[in-house]
Formats: sequence, structure tokens, C-alpha cells
Amino acid sequence: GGQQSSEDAPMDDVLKIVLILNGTLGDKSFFDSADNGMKLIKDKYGDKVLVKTIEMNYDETKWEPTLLDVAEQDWDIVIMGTWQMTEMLQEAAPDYPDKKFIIFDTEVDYSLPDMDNIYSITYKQNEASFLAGALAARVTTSDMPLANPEKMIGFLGGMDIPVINDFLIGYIEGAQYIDKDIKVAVSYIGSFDDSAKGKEMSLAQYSQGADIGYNVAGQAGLGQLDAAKDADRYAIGVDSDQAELFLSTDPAKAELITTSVLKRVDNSLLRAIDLHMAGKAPWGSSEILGFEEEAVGFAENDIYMKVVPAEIREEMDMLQKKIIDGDIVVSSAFGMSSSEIQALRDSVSP
Amino acid sequence: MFKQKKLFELFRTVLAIVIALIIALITILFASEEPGRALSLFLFGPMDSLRHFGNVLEMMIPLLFTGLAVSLMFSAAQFNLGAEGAFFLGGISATAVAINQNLIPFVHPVLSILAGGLAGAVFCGIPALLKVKWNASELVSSLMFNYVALFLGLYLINYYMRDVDAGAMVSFRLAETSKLVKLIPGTRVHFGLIIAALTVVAGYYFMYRTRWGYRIRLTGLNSSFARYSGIRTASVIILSQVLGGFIAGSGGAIEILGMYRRFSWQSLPGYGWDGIIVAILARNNPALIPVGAFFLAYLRIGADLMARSSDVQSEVVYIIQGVMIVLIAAESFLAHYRHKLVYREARKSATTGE
Amino acid sequence: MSDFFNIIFSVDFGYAVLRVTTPILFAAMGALISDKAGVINIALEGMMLIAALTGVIVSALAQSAGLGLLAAVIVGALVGMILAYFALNLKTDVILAAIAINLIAMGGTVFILFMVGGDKGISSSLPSKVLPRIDIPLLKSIPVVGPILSGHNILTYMAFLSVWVMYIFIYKTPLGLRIRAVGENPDAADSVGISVRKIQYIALTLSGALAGFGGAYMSMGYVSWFSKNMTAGRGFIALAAEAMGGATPHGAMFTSLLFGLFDALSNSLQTLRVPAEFIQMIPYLATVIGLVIYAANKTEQIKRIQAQKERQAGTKTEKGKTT
Amino acid sequence: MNNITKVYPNGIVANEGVDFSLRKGEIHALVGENGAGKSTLMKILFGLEHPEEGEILLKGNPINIGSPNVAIEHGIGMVHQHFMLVPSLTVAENMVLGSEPRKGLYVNIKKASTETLELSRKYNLAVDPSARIRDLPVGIKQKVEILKALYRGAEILILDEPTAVLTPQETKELFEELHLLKEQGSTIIFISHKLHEIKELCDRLTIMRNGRSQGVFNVADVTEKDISRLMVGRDVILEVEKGPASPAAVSLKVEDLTVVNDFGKKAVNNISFSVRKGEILGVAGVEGNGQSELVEILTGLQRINFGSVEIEGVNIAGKSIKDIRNLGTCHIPEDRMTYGVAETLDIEQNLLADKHDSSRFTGRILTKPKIIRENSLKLIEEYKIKCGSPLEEVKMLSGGNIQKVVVAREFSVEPKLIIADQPTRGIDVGATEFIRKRLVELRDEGSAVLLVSADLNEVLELSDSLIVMYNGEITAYIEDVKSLGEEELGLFMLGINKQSDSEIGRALHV
Ligand SMILES: Nc1ncnc2c1ncn2[C@@H]1O[C@H](COP(=O)(O)OP(=O)(O)OP(=O)(O)O)[C@@H](O)[C@H]1O
Ligand SMILES: Nc1ncnc2c1ncn2[C@@H]1O[C@H](COP(=O)(O)OP(=O)(O)OP(=O)(O)O)[C@@H](O)[C@H]1O
Ligand SMILES: [Mg+2]
Ligand SMILES: [Mg+2]
Repeated sequence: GGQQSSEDAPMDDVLKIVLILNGTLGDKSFFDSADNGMKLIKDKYGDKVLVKTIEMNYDETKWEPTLLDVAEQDWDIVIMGTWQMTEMLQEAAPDYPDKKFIIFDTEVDYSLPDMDNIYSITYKQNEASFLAGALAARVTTSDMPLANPEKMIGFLGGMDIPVINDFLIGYIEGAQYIDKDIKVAVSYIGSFDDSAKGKEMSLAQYSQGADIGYNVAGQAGLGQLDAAKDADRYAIGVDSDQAELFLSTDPAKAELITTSVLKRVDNSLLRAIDLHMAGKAPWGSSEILGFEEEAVGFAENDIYMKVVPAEIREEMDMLQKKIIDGDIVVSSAFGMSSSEIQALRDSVSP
Repeated sequence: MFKQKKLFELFRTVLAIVIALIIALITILFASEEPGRALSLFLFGPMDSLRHFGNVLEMMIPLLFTGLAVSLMFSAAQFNLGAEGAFFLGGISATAVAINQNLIPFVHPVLSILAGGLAGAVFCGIPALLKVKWNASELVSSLMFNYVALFLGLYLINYYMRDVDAGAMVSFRLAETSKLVKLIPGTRVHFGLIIAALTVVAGYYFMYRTRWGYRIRLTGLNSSFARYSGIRTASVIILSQVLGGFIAGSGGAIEILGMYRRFSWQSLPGYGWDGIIVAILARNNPALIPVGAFFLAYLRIGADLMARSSDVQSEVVYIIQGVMIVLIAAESFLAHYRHKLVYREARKSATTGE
Repeated sequence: MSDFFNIIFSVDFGYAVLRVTTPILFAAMGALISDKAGVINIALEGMMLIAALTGVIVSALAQSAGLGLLAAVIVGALVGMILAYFALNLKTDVILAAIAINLIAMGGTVFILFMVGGDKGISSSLPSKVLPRIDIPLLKSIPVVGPILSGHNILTYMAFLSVWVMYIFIYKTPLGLRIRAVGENPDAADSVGISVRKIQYIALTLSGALAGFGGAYMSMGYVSWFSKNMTAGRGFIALAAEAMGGATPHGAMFTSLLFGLFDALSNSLQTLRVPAEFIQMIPYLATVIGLVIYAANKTEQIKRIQAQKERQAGTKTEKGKTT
Repeated sequence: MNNITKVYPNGIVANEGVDFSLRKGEIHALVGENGAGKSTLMKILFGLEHPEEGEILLKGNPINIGSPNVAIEHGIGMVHQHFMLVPSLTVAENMVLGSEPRKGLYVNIKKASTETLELSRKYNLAVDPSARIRDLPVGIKQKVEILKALYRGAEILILDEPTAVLTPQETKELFEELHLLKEQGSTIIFISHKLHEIKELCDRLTIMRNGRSQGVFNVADVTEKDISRLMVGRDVILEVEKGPASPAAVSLKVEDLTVVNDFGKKAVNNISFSVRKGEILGVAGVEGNGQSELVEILTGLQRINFGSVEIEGVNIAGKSIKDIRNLGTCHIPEDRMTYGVAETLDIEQNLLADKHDSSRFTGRILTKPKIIRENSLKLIEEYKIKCGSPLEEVKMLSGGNIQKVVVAREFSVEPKLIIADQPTRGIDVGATEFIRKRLVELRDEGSAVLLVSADLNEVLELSDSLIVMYNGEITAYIEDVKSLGEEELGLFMLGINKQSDSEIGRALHV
């Protein structure tokens, strides 16, 4: 459920926006972030907008009916995310030409007819992960208090699937950019729920010599943060600023989360509505957002400032600039076959 | 007397539903500012448009298959929980055939469904074989095999069927020739419903009107007696599990062919457990499977509509479902009154009979 | 390959096995007690989940890990009673009732988490407590064994202790005797004035309490928060472990450890160059293989003995004939 | 007990206004047909069932027996028709179950054992406290059951058909023990279908029929014939009329058969005999002397170890149960609830078990419901199975009627060889008479009958010729049973006497 109910919307000049999530809230990842986007919009525009978030759960057969339901209802803009929604949207959108659709984290095929009421947003998470990889490489070779001599860093993925691997590839490239000899221990939990298993796997990585890990496994990845505390090692969070999660309840743990790679769906949605209000929204096309648009980022919080030595931070800023300027081009896992990815993983395996 | 008992059963069920609804309402009161609207969405939402009612029928299809599969397996007194894995593997195998672009319509879905069914049959047959040969608990082995099925299936998709141009771990698109036709315009109700209906009818006849069904039931009710009567119980057990697996596997195949563009499950879809619910509600009787499946599907869709269109948390629907299922299946609910009724009747017939 | 051996012969690995085994062991003991009383408890999964959430909420409110544990165990027991009420009083099929409880637990925990913590995924906003780890003074200083056995969460020790307690309880105490009698022949128990329903109530309640320990370990020991569906099938694995262990406390402990061993192995082996899916399969496949080997051994043994006896008897018969 | 009425949830009125009274120190028999309501009445007295109407007075005071616990407190003990023991527990554990002596938190097993021993000495019921129930023969189990009731301080002891599973020797022993109990002040209610036992043991008797009491009588004042008339409502012929047998060709031939059981013991040791068409061959012997194993081999339930068995000229080694049945064999099993029926299945389907796939009842694919219904109605009528409809579950029937279902099914195949294992165990005189008559009829129609029974009367009355088994071996072959006295038979059964090999060899009819 969301904040307001739809039916009793009074005036016509209110912009009615609905977000349909093909999952549930609480993922500490981009569904939560998208929901937060709706809050940002509401905060900024107040009574001029009506917003609502609908969770469709993970049962894929429920998504299409929901999409059609909301398309038929009195909403002006329908927002959804992930690649899984694209084909449904491509089929549905032409039937509702007076409605607008925003889809994030993927893009529709604009070569198809009548796609001009859809705006697609994708993110350069591989670029942000590149920075995480570079940071991890610097940390493991540094003389920071919890670093060890082994040149080994960890990666904890939820499942062996393209989105996760897109993070992985950026991470590997970032690490190798710093030092070709860096080894990356890669584990997949096989689930996005099982944080205990996530912890177990991270502990195994730490005990095998990794001194910093990067988790990209939703809720299950949080196990890595616990593991970092147990093993006294560093961690890198993902999607939202994970240090913030624990800052008040478990500061000791928060101190080990050097930074988090951010995927700011919220910012990108607010930006989209801003553009729409200004009449400049690029309906009928797609945008890839990155550091510049603050759609991806690197959590430069107090802990980052405190824990990471200044010269490393400076180098990170420099790398970020190089990426923005196009001096560094980061590859993407989308379009790679499973065996190619496997080969890449094997090449850096400890 | 007989009629009165039936009436009483009806009354009992209605009352159980009413009580479950009251509990649901109380839960909703906690979760919602507009409980009345939420409840009415829950109750009547599935009937307020053709599409919504279509959703109920769509959801019934997999439940009919797994419900029937489970009831067949349980009828032989085998506690095989493999319907879950069989359904999943059925979907995978069907996908392997359905992504093939060079087959002709009609033949294509038939082959895909057969592939799904075969995968399911093998999958559920293994625990039965282990049971018959070495007396290894089918409960344990099927439960563990479900996880194996999940990871095996994911591996097959990931390494052999994944569309690298897609932005998620999904298979290639299913060929148009493989899809099951839609039956009702404006809904996604597909030909699978007809197959399911035929399967259920066939299942009923199989269980109650054929020698094989008889053997399965007899073996399930008393295997010593079945053996004594000249029935080879080991093969009967295997037959029932293989058949159940075949039905569950076909169900998975049909679900994929009817409802999906590509294979995209990343975890076990849960229809095997739902099948257990349906089978127990139907007391393993295929004739009652549609009732159980409709009930569960209606409950799910109503709950979804409520969560979607009101402010009720979607998780609340699990609570309501659980309470409803438990109360409706409660055999002793109002047993006291039933007994009073029986007693009165017996007295009456005793006095008039003399 | 030497890496492989380095991993499994490391101290950390041994330590991990015990850690992974703990929640399963508790739940397996829960499965055992209800099994002994003749009711199968498929609701362990849901019970653990509910207890895990309870532990977190109460320990955060009371600022005491001990109270959190207590509450988790009590709530686990309560859920056991509810299952008993439906299965025994209302005569709902016990499997169906348990599936319903699992459903309710799945949704209800998230719902309550949202009401209490304002978040649907994780309880990190609650200042919950974790149960302490315990160093065992003398043991600790022994090389290799010390670091493997010492320094675990208190619940890990309690889990292994519970096996022993269970053994005493089931085989030595009057209540245990009654539980076994009820499970094996309820009519016989009934005929000597034992209330079958009461005994099964007690067993399911204890089963819930044990699952409660397992749940508390998940959220207050294993990790330090509650997250959605965090038990991730451990309740079912426990069920399997109990059945595979031949429904005895020590058998169940052994099989839980076996599962723990293979789970820990699969966690450590991801660096091997094998697709992740195969490594994720290991614990489950190993369990089935273990089960089959155990069962096959037993049947083969019986056959062998039978054949041997036949041979012996046969030679005697032959002799008897000729003389 | 005054005016007791009990209606079961399925609407069956098991007791209707029953009055029942006991005098202190008597042995009171309760008799009636199967399903007359005896067990129900006793279960009410023991608190296992609750009546809709009526009251129970103990020594003049109304008491409310809500559960067996209350009954036990009032000094009522019950030995059930079917054993109420936990097989994996020891005798001592079974004894004390529910009222265990304690030592701290533990069960005081030592005390349980010594108390068991003391009690067993006091009442002359010898048992070994540390033996596991599952390893004990039925006679001992029965003793444990009685001791269990006595351990709980029973002054009123209800015995529901305690002799149904006992051998004559064991029955005799039991009666001595019951007399001893009576002398020591106990009151006993005794249920049995064997009227001679009642004559021998009891002081008074209450007769039940159709859920009502037919009155109380002094045992001395009524004859067995009177009792059976009051029970059944007509005269019952207690002895089967049967003409002399006219044996024809051999139907079953057993040669040098040896069976090794799971403990490596030779349960059947090198026996040979044959059964001819048109004769009833009895197998006499104390239970546990190889009869069950022999029957299991003959019916294919167990694999042959050594020796050969031919049925209708076909060697059955390696043949399935189905094959053996197809040779024209039928089998009335000893344990009807395990092997004879599926309790929760209806009567009609139970009647079909062995012939569900015969072309008469099943077409190429579907079964033929009409013919099946005709068949079940015919059998129900022919065998006088007391039931509401063919669709009633078998478990709703009384034990005797369940047995009739088994017999009806087995006899309806025009059997060439009938293997009847304890065919009348625990069923009332009416049903017993009926089944015996059918056996003789079938013999006269040319079937070969192998009759295994622990009931000496039955063996002596029904058999044309007889083999006696002791310790897995045949100790005697009696060609003409009429010439045999009970005393002589007893000596063979106990293995004290044994015929010469050549005499026994005649059993093979070569
Ligand atoms: N638990 C029960 N539920 C339903 N009906 C029952 C139940 N127990 C007994 N009956 C019915 O009550 C009637 C009387 O049964 P009861 O046990 O008293 O007979 P009985 O005299 O002991 O017979 P038997 O000689 O076979 O032991 C039977 O017709 C039976 O069908
Ligand atoms: N669950 C049940 N439902 C209906 N009737 C039952 C049930 N259980 C027992 N009965 C009936 O109770 C009566 C007595 O049951 P019991 O088991 O004592 O029969 P029985 O004593 O074996 O018969 P018999 O004296 O011929 O051996 C029987 O008449 C049986 O039909
Ligand atoms: Mg390092
Ligand atoms: Mg009786």
C-alpha cells in the first residue's frame, strides 16, 4: 500500500503519479529507492501531485494485470522498473496514448511503433562499481589498520545474473586498473533473503585472505557487514548508504563500511518529474544517467572521510572525473554470455 | 437425515468463512484507514471486472495441476513433496523446446508440454524409486531434491538458454508457435484451462474408475492388504509418483507456455506447496480439486486486489489466507453441534422405527 | 586442490561448521520431539521466523538479549500451542495447519516489522541485542581444537546441550515415556489414563520452543538483525535431518552436523572454478546421498544377514537329510 | 449402570437404555452378537466413551467417569479386545505407563521392575519385566494387560474377549488366574463369544442384542443353547453337520519345505503334506509353531527358501501373489485388519480387492460400476453382512461383519484351494456357524481346504484329516479325525508324542 488512495482525488490539475514495483519494499535497494523518489516528489510538489506506490510482489503473473489496471485508472504517469517489465510495457503503452510511462533500470525498444509516451532511464552502475573496485584494490594493498598483505578482495553477489554481474565487472575492472595482480574472490549466495548465508560466505572470503568485500545481494548482502565486524575487515555497501543503516544502532559495524556504491533511483525519478513539469521530459527516448546526474554515486560520508586515507580519496575523485570525461570506459555485463563472465571471474580468481 | 447433514456442512463452511473474515477484518482494521473498502475489494474485487475474474481462472490453472499431482501422490500414502521441483523443472524443459523457432503450431506446444511432463515424471519418480528400493524416506529426499531442481534449472537457463541481450536472467523468447492460445478476450485465460479441466476429469476417472487408480488407492489405504490381494505395491507406488510428477511437470510447462514470454523464474514458484493445500482441502479427491483450486485462487486474487488498490499491506493477505485455510479445513469445528443433530435424528428414527 | 585442503582443514572451517549447524540442530530437536509424540511439525520454518522477529523486537525494547531470547522461546512455544489447537482441537489436517502457519509467519513477520520498525526488509532501525559468545577457559588454549570449539555463541553450546537434554528427557523421564507411548500407540496411552491430546500439546509446545531457540539464534547470534524470510528453509532442512537421523537425538545431531559440514563447504568452495549453481546444490545433494547410503546400507544389511542365515540353515538341512 | 444410551457420531445407536449391574466378587459375563454394544458399554464404564443418557452408580453413589483416569481412580481396570501395549517399550515400562514411580526427575525403572515382579508372583502371572513387548507371544501380552490393570489397583476388572487369541492351555491357565483374583476379592466382567467358557467360568451373565440388554441370568440356570437363542434371536446349531469327505485329486502339494525366519530360526522344518480336492485338512498346533509362516509361503507373501510347493500342479517358486491367486487359491488371513481389509474403504471396494482387474468387473479401461454393485449387493445378502449400504466404510462394521466381508470376497472366486487361517477368530456364534457351514459347502463342491486354527473345537469339528505342528515340524498325521481324542491331540501339540516318519509320510498321499 502507499500513502494516498486514488479514487478520491479531487482536482484535475493535480498530477497523479503511481509507482508499481515488481517486488516488495524493504529490499534496501532500488525498490526502496524508487519509493523514496515518490516521497521526494511529494515533498517538493506538495498538493500539486498525488503519489502512490503499489507492490506487485515477485509473482510475475500478477504484473501484467496490475499494469493494465493502473493504465486504465485515472493516473497521469505510471512508473515501473526493471527489465522484466519492458516487454509488457511495450505491448501495453500503445493502447494508452494519453498516459505517460517511465521505466527505470532498463530501456524499451524504441524501434517499435508508438513508444513515444515512454521515457526510459538506465544507470551506470558499472562505473560506480569501478570506483568501488579501485577503492578495494587500494585498501587491500594499503597499510590501513585492518588491511593484510594479501592482494585479495571479495565480491558477494545475490545470484549469478546480469544485473549483479554488471556490478561485478565494473568492480573487477576497477581493481585491475589499480593493480593487475589483485585477486577477486567471488561468491553468489543463491538468494536475496538469506543474510546468514551471506555472512557465512563473507566470513569464508575474509578467512581466505580478503580484507575488504563488496556486497551486491540486497538484504542477503547485509550479512557481509556482520561478517566484517566479526572478522575485523572492511566492507563496501551497495545501493543505499549502508553505513547509515547501522550508524545509530551499531556504530562499530558502521565504521567498517568504508563507503557504499549508490544507485539513486529516487534522484532520477525526481529529475524526471522536474523535467516533465518544465515540459522538457524526453518522452519517447531513453537516457543513461551516471555520476553527473547524481543517479549513481559514491557515499562520501563521515566514515569514508575518517577511515579512507586522503590520498586514496583524492585518487577516487580523479578516477570519477576520468570516467565522467570518458577517459576511462567501463565494460558492461549486459550482452555478455555466461561463459564469458565465467572466464573473466576465473581469470581473477585467487 | 443425509440432506440435513449436507445442509449442516454447508452452514459450517459458511460460518468458518465468516469467522475467518471477521479475523481478517480485525487484521485489516489494524492495517487500514478504510477497512470497509479494503474488505469489499478483497471479497468482490475478483468479480468486478472480466479481467479480474480472468485472473482467478488464470491462477487456477497451475493449482489444478499441482493439486491433482499431489493428490495422486498422496493417495498412494507417499509423502512426496516433489511437486514443487517437478513444476519448476517442467517449466525449464518446456522452455528448452519452446525457444526452438523451427517447429509448427500445435505440435510445438504438445512437444513442450510432453518435455515438461517427462522432466516432472523423472523428478518425482526418483524419490519413489529410492523409497521402494532402499526404503529411503521420500519426504526427506523430495524436499532436498526440490533445491537441487532449483539450482539445476537455474544452471541450465544461465548457461544454455539465457538471452544475453536481455537485461535479466531470462531465457530466449518462447517461439510464437509454442504459445497456448488465449481463450477469453480481455483476459489471459489460455488453453491450459481446458487441458487442466480435461486432466482433472481424467484424473477422477483414473482414480475411481480404472484398475490402476484402484491399486493406487488400495496401496495407499493399506499396503499390506494390497500386497495380499495380489497387487505389486512397489510398482504401484512408482507409477503414482511418476504420474503425479508428470502432471506437475506438465503444469509447469503449461504455465510457462500460457502466461510467459520467456522463462524467468529465479526461485521455486511455490505452486507445489499450494498443490498440497488444494489436495488436502479436496481430501485427495480429483472431483473436489477444482473447488479447492478456485477457493485458493479467489482468495489470492482478492487479497492482491486489496493490497494493490487500498492501503492494506500486501503481507496482510498471507495472514488472512492462513486463517481462512485453517478454519475451513477444521473438521471438528462445530462438531459438538453436529453430534447433537445426529443424536436427535437417531433418537427420532429409533422411536419412529419401532 | 591444495587450496581445497587448506580450506577444509582450517580452524575457521571447523568453527564455521558448528556455527552453521546450530539453528538446524535446534529445529531438528523440535522436529524430533513432535515426531516422537506422533505429530509431524512442518511449521518449524514459520516458528523460527516468528521467534527471530520476536527476539529482535523484545531485545530492542527491553535492551536485554536475555529477555529477547526468553520472549523468542515463549512465542515459539505459543505458536506450537496454536498449531496444536488447530490440529488437535479443531482437527485441521496437521500438515495443512502447519503450511498455514508458515504462510502467516511469512507475511505476518514483515507486517509486524513494518509496524514496529517502519521497514519491510530489515530491523536495522531497532537497537536489538545479540547473545554473547563464550570462551571456554581451558579448552580455549588447546591448539586447533580450542579455536574450533571455543568462542561460540552461547546458543551454539545450548544447541549441543539440548541434544543431551533431549536424550535424557525422552528416554529417562516420565513425560518422555508418555510421549513415546503416545507417538507409538495412542490408544494404549489413552487406555491407561494418559491424555493423548495433552501430551501432544506439550510436545508441540516444546517443539515450538526449540524452534524458538533456533529462530533467536538466527537474529540474535548468527546475524544481529531480523530480515524478511531470513530462515530461508532451515526449518525444512531440520525436518530432513531429523528423519534422516532415524528419529533419535544423536542421529539427528549427526545428520545436522553433516548438513552443516556440507553447507560450510559450499560456502567456502565458491572460489573453485565451477558454476555457482553446482556449489549451491552441494548441501542438499549431500543430504540425499547421505540418506540413501544410510537407508541402502540398512536394507542391504538386513538382506545379507537373511541370506547368511539361510545359507547356514540350508547346510544344516542338507546334512540333516543325508544323515 | 442405568439406562445408558450411546449414539456414535455416525448415527449408530450402540447402546439404548441399557441397565447393567455388578455384584462385588462375582465374575459376570457379557455376551451378545458382534456389534451388540458390549465393547461400547464397557468403554463407557471405563471412561473412553461418553453416553448421551444414563448414569453410573458405584456402591450406590453416582459417579461421573469423564476419562480412564477417573475410572482408574475408582478402581476400574480394563483389558481391551485389542492389545493396548506399546511394542517398543519393555513390560515394566508398559506396566507403569501413566503412573510411573519416580526417582528425582527420572522414571524409577528399578522400582517398576520389582513391582512388576512382585505383582506377577502374587497373581501367578509370570512375565519378564525387562522384555520388550514386541518380542512377546500373545499369551504373555495378555498377562501383561491383566497385570497392568491390577497394578493400577483395579477392583473391577473388565476383560473384553481375552481368550480370543489364546491357546486352550493358555485359556485354562488364565481361568485359574481369574479364579485366584476372584478369591482375592476382585470383581470381573468377562466378554467372550465362546459360550462353553462362560459356562465354565462365570457366575452371572448379561445378554445384549442390538444395543439393548436382554436381561440378566444366573449362568447355572441357562444352557448354551438358551444363551445363543437370546443373543441371535433364533436357534443356533452349535455343531456343523457334515457328511463324509470324498477326497479326489491333489490340489496342494508341499514337499520338504523349510522356512527360515528373520532370526535365523527354522520356523518350518522340512515338512511335506498334500491337500486333496473335496477334503478339509486341519492344521492343529499351539500358535507360533510355524503355522503362520507356512501360510505365508503358500500364499506367496513370503519367498520359498527350501523345498517345493505345487498348487494345482504348478510349482509356485518365483510366482507372484497374483499368479498364485490365479491358480484358484483364496486366503482368509489370520489378521483381518492388516491383511484382510482396508478399513477406510467402503465394503463394495473391499469386496473387489483381488478381482478388481478381472474382465468381469473392468473393461479395457474403465470399471463397470453396475456389475460391481450387483456383485456387492449379492455378496452382502448371501453372506448376511450387517450394514447400511455397500458404500459404508468397513471400519464401521463390527469385527464379525468385517470377517464376513473377507470371507465373502475370498469365497466368491470359485476357489480350488482355500487357505483359511483362523477363519472364525473373535466372531460371534451366528457368524461362526455361517462361516463353518460355507467351508463345508465349498468342500462338498470340490474345493480343497487347508484350515489353520488354534481353536481345538473348530479343528476337530471341521477337519476331515489333520496334521499337527510342533516346533516347525509335523508331529502327527491323523487320517480320520473322528477317531481322535482331545487328550491324544494335546500330546502331539505339545511335542510329547510324535508319530513315526512313515506315519507322517502318509500326509503326502503318494
Ligand atoms: N467408534 C465408533 N464409531 C461409530 N460407531 C461405532 C463405534 N464403535 C462402535 N460403533 C458401533 O456401535 C455398535 C456397537 O459396537 P460395540 O463395540 O459395542 O459392539 P460389540 O458388542 O463389542 O461387538 P463385538 O462383539 O464385535 O466386539 C456397532 O454396531 C458399531 O457399528
Ligand atoms: N471408527 C469406528 N467407526 C464405526 N464403528 C466402529 C469404529 N471402531 C469400531 N467400531 C465398531 O465398534 C464395534 C466394536 O469394535 P471392536 O473393535 O471392539 O469390534 P470387535 O470387538 O473386534 O468385534 P468382534 O467382537 O467381532 O471381534 C464394532 O462393532 C465396530 O463396528
Ligand atoms: Mg590485502
Ligand atoms: Mg467388542
